[in-house]
Amino acid sequence: METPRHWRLKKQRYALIGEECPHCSAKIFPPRDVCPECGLEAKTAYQFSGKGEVFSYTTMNDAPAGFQDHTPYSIALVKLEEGPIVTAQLTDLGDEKIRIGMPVEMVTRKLRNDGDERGAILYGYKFRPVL
Amino acid sequence: METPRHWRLKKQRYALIGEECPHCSAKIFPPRDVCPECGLEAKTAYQFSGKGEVFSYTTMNDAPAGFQDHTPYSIALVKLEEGPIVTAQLTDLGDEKIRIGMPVEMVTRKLRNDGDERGAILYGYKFRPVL
Amino acid sequence: MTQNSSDQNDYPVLLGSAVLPIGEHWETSIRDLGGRAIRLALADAGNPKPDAVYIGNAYASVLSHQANLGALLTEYAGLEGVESCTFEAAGASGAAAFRAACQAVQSGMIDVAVVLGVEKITECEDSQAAQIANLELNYEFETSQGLTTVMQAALIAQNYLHTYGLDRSVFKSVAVNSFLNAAGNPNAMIRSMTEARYQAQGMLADPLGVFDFAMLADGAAAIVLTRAALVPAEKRDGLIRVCGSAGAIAPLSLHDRPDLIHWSAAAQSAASALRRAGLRLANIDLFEIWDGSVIDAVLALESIGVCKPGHGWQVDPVRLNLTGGCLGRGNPVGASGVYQLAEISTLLKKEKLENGTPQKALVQAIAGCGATAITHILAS
Amino acid sequence: MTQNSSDQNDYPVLLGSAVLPIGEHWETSIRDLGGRAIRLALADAGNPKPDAVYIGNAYASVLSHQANLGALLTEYAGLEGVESCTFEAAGASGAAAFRAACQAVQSGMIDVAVVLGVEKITECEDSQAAQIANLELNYEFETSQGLTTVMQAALIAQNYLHTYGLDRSVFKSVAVNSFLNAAGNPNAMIRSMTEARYQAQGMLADPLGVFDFAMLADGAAAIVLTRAALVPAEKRDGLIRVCGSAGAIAPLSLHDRPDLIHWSAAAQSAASALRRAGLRLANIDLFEIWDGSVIDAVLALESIGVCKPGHGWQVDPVRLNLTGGCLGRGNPVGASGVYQLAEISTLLKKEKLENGTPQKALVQAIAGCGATAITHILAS
Ligand SMILES: [Zn+2]
Ligand SMILES: [Zn+2]
Repeated sequence: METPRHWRLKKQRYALIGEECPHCSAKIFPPRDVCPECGLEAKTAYQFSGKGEVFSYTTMNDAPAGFQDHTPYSIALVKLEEGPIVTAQLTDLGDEKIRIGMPVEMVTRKLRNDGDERGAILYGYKFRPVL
Repeated sequence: METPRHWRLKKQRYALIGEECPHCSAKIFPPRDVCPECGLEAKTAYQFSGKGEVFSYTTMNDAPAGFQDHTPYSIALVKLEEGPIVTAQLTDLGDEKIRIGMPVEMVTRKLRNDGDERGAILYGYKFRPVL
Repeated sequence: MTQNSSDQNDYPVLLGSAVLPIGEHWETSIRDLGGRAIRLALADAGNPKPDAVYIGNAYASVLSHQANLGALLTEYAGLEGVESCTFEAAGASGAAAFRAACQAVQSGMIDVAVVLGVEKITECEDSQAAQIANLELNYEFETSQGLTTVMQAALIAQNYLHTYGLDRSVFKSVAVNSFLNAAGNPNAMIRSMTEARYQAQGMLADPLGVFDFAMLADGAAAIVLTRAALVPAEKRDGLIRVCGSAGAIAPLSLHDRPDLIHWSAAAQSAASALRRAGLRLANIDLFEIWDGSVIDAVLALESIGVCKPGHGWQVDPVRLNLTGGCLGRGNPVGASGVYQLAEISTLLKKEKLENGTPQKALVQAIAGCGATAITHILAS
Repeated sequence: MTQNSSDQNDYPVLLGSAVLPIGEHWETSIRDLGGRAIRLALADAGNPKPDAVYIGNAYASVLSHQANLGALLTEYAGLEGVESCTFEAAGASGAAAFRAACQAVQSGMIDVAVVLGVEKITECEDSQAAQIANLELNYEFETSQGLTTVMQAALIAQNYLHTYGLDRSVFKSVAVNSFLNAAGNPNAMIRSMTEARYQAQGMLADPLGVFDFAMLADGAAAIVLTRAALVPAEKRDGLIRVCGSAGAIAPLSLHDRPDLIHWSAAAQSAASALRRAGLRLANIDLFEIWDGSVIDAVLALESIGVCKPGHGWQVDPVRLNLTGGCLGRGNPVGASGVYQLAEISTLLKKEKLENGTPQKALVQAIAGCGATAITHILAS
C-alpha cells in the first residue's frame, strides 16, 4: 500500500474538498496551485456540495486489477453544480439506465483494493442517482 | 512471475550458454546479435566451461527484495577462462575470504524469489571457490 | 518558430529506415528488438556514422524493469560513444524522439541521428500488459477511480455521439479503412480483418467494441536522419525531407478539458507544422492519423480540419492510413510514431519512383486521447 | 559537430531558473513539485512565453504510476498548448533534457524552452524506493543476479583500490568536500555532515560506506533558455550562456566494459563539449561533477583529465562541487542534472556581479556508473 500518497489525498477523496479561487471565485477540483480560470494562485479550501449530473459515461465489462469485485462497472464524468467535472464511478444504480444529464450525488464507498495485491482497501467518492 | 522472460533466458542462466563468433572466434556472454570484438553477426551457441577467476567483488549487508534469504551476500565480476566477464553471486564460501584472482567455478543454485512477491523461485548460475 | 527552414539547406532528410514485424516477439528481448532495428536502418542508409540515437519508448521501466535504454540498446547495436537517451510521451514517444532528432540535425550540433521506437509488451503476464496503458491517465484522479484508457476513449465517444445525434455505426468506416489497408502491409499484425468480422464484434466499453481499439504488441522501427546540406546535391532529390514539425499538449485528464471532442493539441500541432512548412491542408496528399482507438482518428481528422465537426467518420475522399494505421498495424505504443513515419516515407519514395510525382504527407501521433499531439510533414 | 556556435548569436542563454529544496516532500505530489518549479523559473526569467517544456524524470512511471508527464505537468503549470515530453537517461535525465533544449533553441525551431527536472521518491514505501535505482542496471544479467547500484559502485571501487594499491580512506576528501560545501546551500538536504561523522560511517558494500552514496530524495528544478539572438544586445552580457554541450554512452553493464576505471563516456562528452566551446580544460574555473557515489566523482575527475589516473581523490587544487554535489545536495535522480546547471549558473552570476570576473564551469551528469555522461560548459 502506498501510504504516503493515500494519506495526502484523503481529504479530497473522502469529502470532495477542492479549492475556491480567491481572485475570480472559480471552484476548482481536483485542487491545483493555479486557478485554471484566471491563472492566479488558488489555495482556499472549498467543500463541494456533491451534487451534479452525468456529463458522459461508459460501462466496462473487463475490469482492471483491483476492480474485479465491481464488474461490470460504470464510470462517469460528473459535472458538479459548482462547475468542475469529476471522474468517478457510478453506484447504487439498481435497474436505472444511465443517461447524459441524469442528476447524481456523491457518496463514500469502497473504491478498490490497492492493485499492488497487498490487500489494502481504498475508500473515496462515487456518485449515485438522486432518489 | 514473468514467465515469458524466464523461459527465454533459461538456457543462458542454467547452463552458461553464450555464443562463439564465427568470424573472429571471440567467445561472447551474455549472448548478443553482434560480436563486440569484430562487429559482425554472432549466432553460434557456445557452452562455457564455467571456470574463471574473481575480477572484482563486494559484499552487501542490505539486500534487495527477493534476496533477503542470502544476506549478507557477495557478488563478483567473474572473468571466465574463455574471456568474457560475468556478473554473479559467490556461494559456498565457508570461511574463505574472497580475493581478486581467486579461482572459481560455476554451479546452479536458487537465485532469488521473483521480487514480485508472487513466490516464484528462480534458479541460475552462481560461482564457488575451486576446491 | 520564425525560421522558414525550407529556404535553407538545413532541413532534415531521411537517409534510411527499417521496421520489424509487429506482433508477439516472445523469444526476443527489448535489447535484440532495438539493436536490430538500429542496425537495419543504418544499413538501409548506407552505414553512415551516427552521432546520436534518440529512443521512443513508453513502458520499459515498468514491463522490463529497465531504464537507461540509451546506454543499453545503443551500445548493444555497436554504437559505443555516441549520445543517446529515451523520450516518453506515451503514444507520441516515437514522434517526440523524431522531432528532437530533426531539431538536433537542424541545429548543427548533430550531423547524423538515429531515431529508434521500441516497445516490448510481451515481457510479462497478460494481466500486467492490460493495465500498462493506464499509466498515461492521471493516476491520482482517474486511474485510482477505476478509469482505463479504454473507458476514457468510450467517455469521449459517448459525448461525441450524443452531441451530434449519431449512433456507433458511424465508426465503422474509419476502422475498416485501416484494417483493409493493413492487408497490404507485410509488417502489420491484423491483416485479415473483414468488414463482416468488424461488424460482429463484441462491445468492450459502450459505445466502443473490441475492434475499435488497436492491440498492444511488440515492435521496433528506426529512421536515420541528417540535414540536406550534408548530402551531395545530386542525391538530395531522391530523399524524403521533413518540411514541418510541431508538438502541443492539452490537459491530460478529461475532467480538466473544456471540450471533449475538439482536440486542441491535434489542431495546434498540425497548424504549426503546416505553417513551418509553408503549406496549407489542401497541399497534403496523404494523411497518417493516429487510431489507437477509432475515436482518436475521428477527432484528429476534425481537429486538424480534414473533416468538419461531426463528420470525422466520413473518410472516403481522403488517402488515409494507407499503412493500416495503429488499428491494422498493431500498436507498439512508444514505437508507433516511428512506424508511422518510416512506413509513410517508404510509401512516398515508392510512389515517386513509380509515378515521378512528388507528394506531401501529414503524419500525426496522439497520446492520451488528445493530451499530446506531434505532427510532421514529409515531402518526396 | 562542425559548427562553432560561439561565432554566432544562436548560442543558448539562460533567462532564469528555480530550485525547490531537496528532501522528503510527503505532502506534495509530483504535479505540484513540477508545476511550481516551472512557474518559479518562468517568473525568475521575467515571464516569457515558452514554446516547449522538456522534462527530465527517471521514476514516475514506476513510483507514481504516471506516464506522459509532458501533458500532466505542463498543463498543470498553466502552459496548455506548448509542446512537452519526458527525457530519461537515469541520473543524466535532467542533463539530457537541458541538452535537447539547447539544440531546440539553437535550431531556430523553438524560441523559449523550459527545462524541468523532477523526481518524486517518497510516493511509496521505503522498500520500493530502495530498489528503484536498480532500474538502471541490466535487468536480465545484473539485477536478476542480485546486483544493485550500490554494489555496482562497490565493484568498481574495489577494482580501483586494487589497481592502484590504495585503501578506502582515499575517498574521504571527495566526499567531505561535497558535504562541507552543502552547508552553504540552503536547498541542499545534508547540511550538517562533519568529517568526524563521515569517518565514523558504517560499511554498506565493501569498500564503500553509507555516506559514500548520495541519498535519493524528492526535488524539482527548472531553467528557462533562449538563444542569444533573441535577447537585446545590452542585456546579453548579464546572462549565463551555454558554450558547449555533448553526451556519450558506454556499455551499461560492468561485465561488458573492457576497463572498469576509465570512463569513456565521461571522457568523450567532456572533450566534445570543450571542443565545441573552443576551450581547453585549463580554461575551466569551476567543476560540478557527479557524485551519486564517491567513486563516480573520482573516476569522472580522472576521465575528464582534471586528475591523473589513480589520483582522482586528490581534489584540493580544484574548485569542485561548490553546490554540495549530489552527496550534499541529496539526489533527486532525474532532476539532479537540472539542479547542477541551475545552481552553478546562479553561482557564476553572483560571482560575476561581485567581482566582475567572467568564469567558465564544466558541469557533468553521469548515469549508471559511467554508462551515460552529458557535459555542459557554462560561461558568465
Ligand atoms: Zn481564478
Ligand atoms: Zn567476432
